[in-house]
Amino acid sequence: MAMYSKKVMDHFMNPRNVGEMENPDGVGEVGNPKCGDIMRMYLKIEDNIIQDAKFMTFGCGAAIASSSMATELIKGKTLEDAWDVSNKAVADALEGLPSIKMHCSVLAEEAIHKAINDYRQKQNLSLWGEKEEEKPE
Amino acid sequence: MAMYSKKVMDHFMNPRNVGEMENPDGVGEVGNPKCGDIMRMYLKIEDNIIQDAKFMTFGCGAAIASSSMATELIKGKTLEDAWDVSNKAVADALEGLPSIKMHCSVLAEEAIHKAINDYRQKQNLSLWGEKEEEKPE
Amino acid sequence: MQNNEEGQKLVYMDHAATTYTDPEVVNAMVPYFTEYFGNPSSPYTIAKESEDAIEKAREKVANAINAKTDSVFFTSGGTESDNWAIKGVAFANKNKGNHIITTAIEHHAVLHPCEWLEKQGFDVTYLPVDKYGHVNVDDVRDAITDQTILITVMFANNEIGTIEPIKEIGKIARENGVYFHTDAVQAIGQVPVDVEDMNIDLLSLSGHKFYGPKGTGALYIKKGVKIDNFMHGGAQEKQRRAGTENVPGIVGLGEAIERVTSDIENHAKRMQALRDRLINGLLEIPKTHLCGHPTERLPNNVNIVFEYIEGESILLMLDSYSIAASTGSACTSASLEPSHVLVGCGLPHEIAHGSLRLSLGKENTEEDVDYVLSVVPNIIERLRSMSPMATK
Amino acid sequence: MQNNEEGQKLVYMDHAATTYTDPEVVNAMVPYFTEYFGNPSSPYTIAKESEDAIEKAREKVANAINAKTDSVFFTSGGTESDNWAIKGVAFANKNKGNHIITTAIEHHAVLHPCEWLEKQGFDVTYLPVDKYGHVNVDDVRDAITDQTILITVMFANNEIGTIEPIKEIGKIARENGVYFHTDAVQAIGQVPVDVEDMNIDLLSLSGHKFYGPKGTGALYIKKGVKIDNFMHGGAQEKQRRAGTENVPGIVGLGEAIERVTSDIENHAKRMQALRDRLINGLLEIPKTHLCGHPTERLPNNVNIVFEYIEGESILLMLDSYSIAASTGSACTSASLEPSHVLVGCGLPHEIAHGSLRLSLGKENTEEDVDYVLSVVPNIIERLRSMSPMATK
Ligand SMILES: Cc1ncc(COP(=O)(O)O)c(C=O)c1O
Ligand SMILES: Cc1ncc(COP(=O)(O)O)c(C=O)c1O
Repeated sequence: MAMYSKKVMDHFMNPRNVGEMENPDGVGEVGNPKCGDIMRMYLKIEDNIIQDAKFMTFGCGAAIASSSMATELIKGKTLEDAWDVSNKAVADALEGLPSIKMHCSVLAEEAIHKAINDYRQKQNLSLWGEKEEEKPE
Repeated sequence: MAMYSKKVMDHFMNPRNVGEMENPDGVGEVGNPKCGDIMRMYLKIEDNIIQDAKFMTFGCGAAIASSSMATELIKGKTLEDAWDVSNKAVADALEGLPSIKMHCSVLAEEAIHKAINDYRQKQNLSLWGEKEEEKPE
Repeated sequence: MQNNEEGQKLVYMDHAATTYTDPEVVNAMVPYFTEYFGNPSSPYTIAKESEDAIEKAREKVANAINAKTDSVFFTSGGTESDNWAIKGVAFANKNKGNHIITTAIEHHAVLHPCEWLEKQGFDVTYLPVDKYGHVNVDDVRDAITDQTILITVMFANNEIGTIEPIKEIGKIARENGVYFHTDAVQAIGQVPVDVEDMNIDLLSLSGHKFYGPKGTGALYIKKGVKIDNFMHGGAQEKQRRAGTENVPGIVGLGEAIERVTSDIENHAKRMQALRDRLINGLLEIPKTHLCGHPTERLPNNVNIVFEYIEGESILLMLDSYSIAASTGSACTSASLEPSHVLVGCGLPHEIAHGSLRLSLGKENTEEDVDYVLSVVPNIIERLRSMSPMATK
Repeated sequence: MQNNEEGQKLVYMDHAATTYTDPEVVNAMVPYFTEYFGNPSSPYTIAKESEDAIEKAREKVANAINAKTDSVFFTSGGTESDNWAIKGVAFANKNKGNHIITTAIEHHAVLHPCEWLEKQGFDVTYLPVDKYGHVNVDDVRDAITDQTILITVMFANNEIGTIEPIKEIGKIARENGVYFHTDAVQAIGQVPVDVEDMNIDLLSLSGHKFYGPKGTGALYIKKGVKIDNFMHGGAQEKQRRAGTENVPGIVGLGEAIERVTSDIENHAKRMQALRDRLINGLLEIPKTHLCGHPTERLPNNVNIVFEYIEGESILLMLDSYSIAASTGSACTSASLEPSHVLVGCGLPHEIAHGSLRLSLGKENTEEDVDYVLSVVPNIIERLRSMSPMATK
């Protein structure tokens, strides 16, 4: 069980971009308190580019680290590129997650998608669809 | 399993009265090679007194020690007293036997009885009957 | 005990998970690895040392629980003892009945054998517990049918520390001619255990919960109890438990149980003082609740839930302060379900995830407690400041 | 190793019963008792040491038998491995069939689980063996029915050392879609074992037979084999074998198996030379026979029967010369029956009682062998001189 990479521990102990955001342009919340994790992601978007991202997370070390890493990965990206940040990309950037914790990175991907679509909805843009899940190896 | 008293080991390693006897007055053989023990006991009897006793035994340490001790106990005794040497007396004289080895002392008692009755038969005397077995505690 | 990289002494408060093996226990074991290594079943001299050592250890275990020496059988741990007791009684008595009574908050080493037996045609009643984790004695009585062959109720719960009414349950079992097993894995060394006085027919214990070695345990089987073997094979343990005896382990188990039960009252008093200091300090943090019974609990058990946050992240932060503890959160279980014990006590899932168990041991001091109390509030605040639930 | 009271060095030739634990193995274990004592299931730092140590040991066991690492599960010994394999496969596959094939000369850790399963409604075929202890491969094939779910045949016999045709039996099992388990407790460290090449689905091993600690073992389970758990409880060993891991024991097992398999060819060659010197020397005594196969036998196994005398008394006399050995005589078994293995090979009871097993180990030397050869003839003569059978 003592299983996290140094990178995970770093992002857990010193999470980047944690906190509420005033007047976000998009918000996405995923997860379920019954299952022990909720992730809420806030985006500040200008010219189709993610200027700022913040998160609030209830969950385990992997959930917090995934939130932190995901916000880092999407900052400065276009919405299209941010949408393409996969759970695997988050996990890889964290130098891996234990297999029973991979769902935390999935939550992060879903939270990004939800926040982007929240923004698109507010802008009266069409919602983007989920791509096929990558099959686990 | 490493279980024998010093006395048993002494009578096993240095058995008393072992060997064949020329022209014995009584011989008793008990046991069964299939079960791993045979005890043969020889008596030299004069004036109703056991002048000499010898044994030959195929069996475990307890069987050999019981044979040795039994011959020691009956030497010099009247036939009546020898008959009364119980398996418990043999075991006690050996400072105890492990419970799964008590049957060896029973064999010794039976061998004495058989040898005495062999003598009595040869003398055309009535055979003595087995007394009730002492109940094991 | 170790210091971590920064030189902070490890404050280990997870004794309910496992203890270190007492160095003096290890010393007692070592000669049986290399010197007195004989197989106790052998008839030669060096094997006698092993055999004698096992019998001495058996006496020590028997003394610790007020049992007859020949009613104690060595196993590979608490799990094996539980499996043996439950499956062994079930299979041996299936002609008499197929019903087993247990509780919803047993250790998995009891629950999973019961569930497996259900697949083999047995019926199991899982009694509920109240919010403190107590099973109701009347519920036990009412659950008995003419098919009931076994009642198994743990002595003390491993997560919340609640001590069950063992003696009363044992009395009911005896009145109804039903065997009574108790998993006392957490109780040994914490509270007095007396199989005679408490009407216990079978009792499980595990060495590594009281400074003995891992992979050692024992099952007490009252004379006359009808029970199948579980480990079938050689003639060891009077033909009741096969397998070459783990001589060093058994020696360690005996040594450890003797030490831990020899001064149990004073030990318990000391633990209880530390426990209550911890509980009171932690309950000053807002939105925080004690799990388990406030007084009828193991003297070394603290279990607190913190609303809005999740247990594993508490543990990781504690670890960074060199504090070792445990949680009932799903995130540390392979099942991804929060602790069945906390849920069994009626805690909602989202709150059950925020549990923290601190289980004390003999090397813990008041300084350790104060150190923990100086660290936890900050951790809770930090995690709550990240939690969307705290601010909703 | 010890000297006895008279200063005679102990000549230990009962390695098939148990070995001492290698002092270097003990050294490897010790830190896991007191320092890295964490419960491997815990998420904090000190538990990581335990977890890593277990996975390293798992790799070593896997390497030793050419298995995938994740197919190795730690147990409390050979007996548990055998029980798990046999009962686990039986219960998991009872919808497919209820028939098990084994041999008459298996260890009790295989035979007694089979007999217990018969009481639960399973059918077991106990195949006979020839006078060398070999099971006939055609007999195995012929015994298979559409109900057969498991074949279990030992790799090498613990009493007579005969090595069974494992690869061929494995092939037959595979051709017929039946699982194949082998009890390799005596083979590990003596002969090369390769689960892939030998078509083995399940394999049992036990640490204390190769200088590892008692109370440790492993079961190899090929991926995909349908098998119930035996030890039900916590989520350890990927939820396949419950119970807090015996970390020091597992470390010792891994260390020992690595050492003993690293130079197996040379070790076997050396043992075989000593073995044959012993056998040839002993066979010079009249009315004496070799048990087991002359060449297809474990390199460290000597088993001789001496007519007219009984084994326990041979052992006691050997003990007085500081020689430790073993026998298949009834007098050293709790059952009061002579060895089922010797009887299974066709020896009459009265001769089976006179067996002597000498099993060699790495510390044995040519001097030891010559010492034994100098002592045994006198012992045999002395005992025969007391035997009514010898003179009849
Ligand atoms: C209450 C209880 N029962 C059984 C067990 C199982 O004991 P072990 O892991 O030693 O097999 C434990 C601990 O893990 C426990 O706390
Ligand atoms: C062939 C064989 N199988 C199984 C066992 C049982 O192993 P353990 O006693 O370590 O449980 C033994 C040894 O006792 C053995 O020789």
